[in-house]
Amino acid sequence: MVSALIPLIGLMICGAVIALETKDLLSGIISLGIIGFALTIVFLILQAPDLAIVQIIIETLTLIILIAAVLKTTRKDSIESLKARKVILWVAGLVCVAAFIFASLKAFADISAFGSPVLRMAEYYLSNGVTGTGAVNLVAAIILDFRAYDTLGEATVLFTSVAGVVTVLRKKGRA
Amino acid sequence: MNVLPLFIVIPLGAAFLIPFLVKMWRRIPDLTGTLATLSLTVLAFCLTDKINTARVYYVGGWEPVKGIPIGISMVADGLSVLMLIIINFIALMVSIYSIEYMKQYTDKAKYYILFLLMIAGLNGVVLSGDLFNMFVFLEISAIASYSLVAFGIGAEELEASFKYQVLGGTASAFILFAIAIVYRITGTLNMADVSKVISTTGLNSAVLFSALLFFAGFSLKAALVPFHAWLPDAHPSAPAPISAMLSGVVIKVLGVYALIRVFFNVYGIGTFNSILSMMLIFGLISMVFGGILAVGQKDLKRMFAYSSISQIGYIIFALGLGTKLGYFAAVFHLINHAAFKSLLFLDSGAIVYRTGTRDLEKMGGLAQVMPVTSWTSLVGSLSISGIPPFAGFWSKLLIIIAAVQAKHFIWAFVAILVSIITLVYFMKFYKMAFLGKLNESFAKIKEVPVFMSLPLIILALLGIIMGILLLPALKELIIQPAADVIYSGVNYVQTVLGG
Amino acid sequence: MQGMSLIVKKISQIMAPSIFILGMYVVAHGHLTPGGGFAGGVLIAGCFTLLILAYGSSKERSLVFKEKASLIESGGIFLFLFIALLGLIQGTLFFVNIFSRSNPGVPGALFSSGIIPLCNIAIGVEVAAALFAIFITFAIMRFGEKL
Amino acid sequence: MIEYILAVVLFAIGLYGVIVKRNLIKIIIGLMIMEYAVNLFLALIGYRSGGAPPIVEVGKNQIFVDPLPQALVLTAIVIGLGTTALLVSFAVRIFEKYDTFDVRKIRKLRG
Repeated sequence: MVSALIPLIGLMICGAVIALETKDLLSGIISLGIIGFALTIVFLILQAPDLAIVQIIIETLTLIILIAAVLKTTRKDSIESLKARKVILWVAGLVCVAAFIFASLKAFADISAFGSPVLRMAEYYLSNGVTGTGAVNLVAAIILDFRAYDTLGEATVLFTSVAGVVTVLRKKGRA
Repeated sequence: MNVLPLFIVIPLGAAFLIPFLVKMWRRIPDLTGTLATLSLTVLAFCLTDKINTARVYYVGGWEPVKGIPIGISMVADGLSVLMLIIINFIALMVSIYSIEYMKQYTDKAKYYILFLLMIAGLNGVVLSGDLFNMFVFLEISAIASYSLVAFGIGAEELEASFKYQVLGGTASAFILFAIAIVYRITGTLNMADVSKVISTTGLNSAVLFSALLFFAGFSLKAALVPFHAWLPDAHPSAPAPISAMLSGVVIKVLGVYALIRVFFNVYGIGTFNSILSMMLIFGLISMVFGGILAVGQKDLKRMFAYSSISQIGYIIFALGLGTKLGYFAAVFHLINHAAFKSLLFLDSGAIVYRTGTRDLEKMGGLAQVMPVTSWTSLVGSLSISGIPPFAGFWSKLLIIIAAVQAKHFIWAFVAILVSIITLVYFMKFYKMAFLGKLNESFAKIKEVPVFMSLPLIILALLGIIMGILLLPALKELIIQPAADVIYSGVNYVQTVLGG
Repeated sequence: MQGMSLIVKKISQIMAPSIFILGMYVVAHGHLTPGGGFAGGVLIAGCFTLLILAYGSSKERSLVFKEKASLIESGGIFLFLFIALLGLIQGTLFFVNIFSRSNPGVPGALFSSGIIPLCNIAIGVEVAAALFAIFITFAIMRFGEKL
Repeated sequence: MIEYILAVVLFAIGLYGVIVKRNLIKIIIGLMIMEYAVNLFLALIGYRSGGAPPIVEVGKNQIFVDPLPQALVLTAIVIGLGTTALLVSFAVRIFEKYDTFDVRKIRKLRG
């Protein structure tokens, strides 16, 4: 199963490149969907069914919002003209990206191989999670008991962004 | 009873209740906002008792098992308490000021909801003892401030806020990536525990990579040059009280505080020793660039925004000196800048409220019609540019002395030069806005209403008192404990986890 | 917003209740199976979104929906905060799982693990209302006629 | 190891999009790609070879994958949704004012 990871992530990378480089915004957003849905499968392979469920629904919803926004506005990407400034930007972007990947190559040589995580906090969750909280789903035990404070923050983020969306899309800003 | 959770619960509870209560009486948002920030300020001052010991609060009662923290902890040590006092006091001032000022905008209830959520986020960041929890609260305050910047939904505000969001979102992605790598290396998220594990592994390239990601992320949030592009747009476009919050508090909490916490207390300057020189260089660049760019500005609030970049540069520079005096000066300058930059932004709001323009060239002679605004602006300007006997003078002097002590003579000289530049542009601001001939169209304007002038007067008085009388008391009470936290570095582990 | 064709209406009429019940199931069994307040809440929001898309809604009604959704959202998250405060009220700590200490229940049973199912319900309400509010706000927005 | 590097490549592509692209929707797509990459990375670091999903069957002794990164990803996904919704609402509002998503035609965003 795990051997399917690399092609899947490869697919996600292809999706990312297409999403950024296509000239039609709608195609770009649908290619973004490739990444999101491939990520769902990756989560399933990585034994994270909770994440897969949340990811697939939220991906759908995000795509609905994005597609609705694009259909109501325009599908055309901005026309890129080849100017000196743009070339500089392009080179700068590529240098950034290359430096980033190079740095990570060096960094990841130092951490233990894929598939053997460092368990320090998690050890307690795995051994005592059920007796400590009573929930057999350990992810639920973590997000709503051990780290419930984070979840309060997360729900607040959602509340904040809804308040923000309603604020930004209101009729009139100034009295 | 331990009060730490109340710093989160009060603003959140108030924000969640406003939608229900606003139907009953339209004044409810003003009242809730002010009462909530008032009670938070009182609570923050209560914490100064026993400030030298770190209070640790294990949320949900999940105390460490065999020395390994398993839940989320809230930690209030000297630095956190200092930041709490700044956040909640400035928030109280801003909240009173908003009662009148925000009448220009529609939907005040939403404004107070977002404002309280921002306060909750900032308090959460400062109190958190857990890296991921800090990230979550950082996102709350960031998202609230994105929406608050665009509260007027004019074209300019929307663009500024979009830019802010893109750079802020990038910063958040960097920070989350760094947290993921830290978790991969250490297997824990509690800051003290991370510090403990990292001190045993030492600096390998994975740790270095995560440190660099953290540095990039927090520098974006703190708007250090060259990561400053969003600040000169976002801070001026926001409503004046929010500009005061952003410049006075938000960049300090999300940027400077987080940098201090992660690099001094978690990684430790012993592990990652090039951090000090990086801070020196970035601080110096921000100081000089911010100062030079501020001089040329015609837009009042934009000038203040560049000035914020310059002053944050001073703080980071002083931290980068790596001496005890440097830390003390940095903390002191942080308080001063919070008080005076919010004072100045509130003043700019008062001017805009009455004249309707931010263009300095269209102003002039306002001292005749707006005496309170004029005097408080003078206090703020003189203090920030470092004129004795105001508090700003002492903090800048300390920074320069610290630089000289650390044998950075050239850089101390640069700091003096920038201080002169600061004086130049603040005098330019004062002269263009308040002195000279009064523009005829402004002849009939009056001083701002009492709810707006009250915070101005309080902040200005605070500046005078802080400089002359309170300094020794203030030093013992809050500044020294905060500086000690920075100086003690990775001893944070012992203060939090014990042993 | 206008509705869609008869076929779409009929199908969503059949689908919507089952999506709703699935959402409720996912919320209620969050501590036993994958899912929980977030996933279930999004499903419930999806059910209402489907109905609005299929049947359409006049602007006035959408505004009423928006108001209601915002209120329910605040109620849900306030409930969550209140559950967190129960520990403080009882005299222990913030976010203590008070029921699991006194009455743990059998792990694996529906009524077990203290406040976790309650939190899931509160979050489910909040998330469902929040996402529905986002959707309806976007739906009301039209170009040309300024909001 | 190679999985981690690919996640970083995905992150870098998103970063490239944010830096280079001149269209509001494309910039949003870039940010979202970065979010996906971080979520992917977090999920990858929690995987344990041969581990089962972290749902305990009482009385059975199993090896589980690390549940903590999964909890973090859950939080990160919802935060990502919040930021994306807010960004889209801003982009739509800006389009209403300028009739374009092109950064170069929008005053403040230039440069």
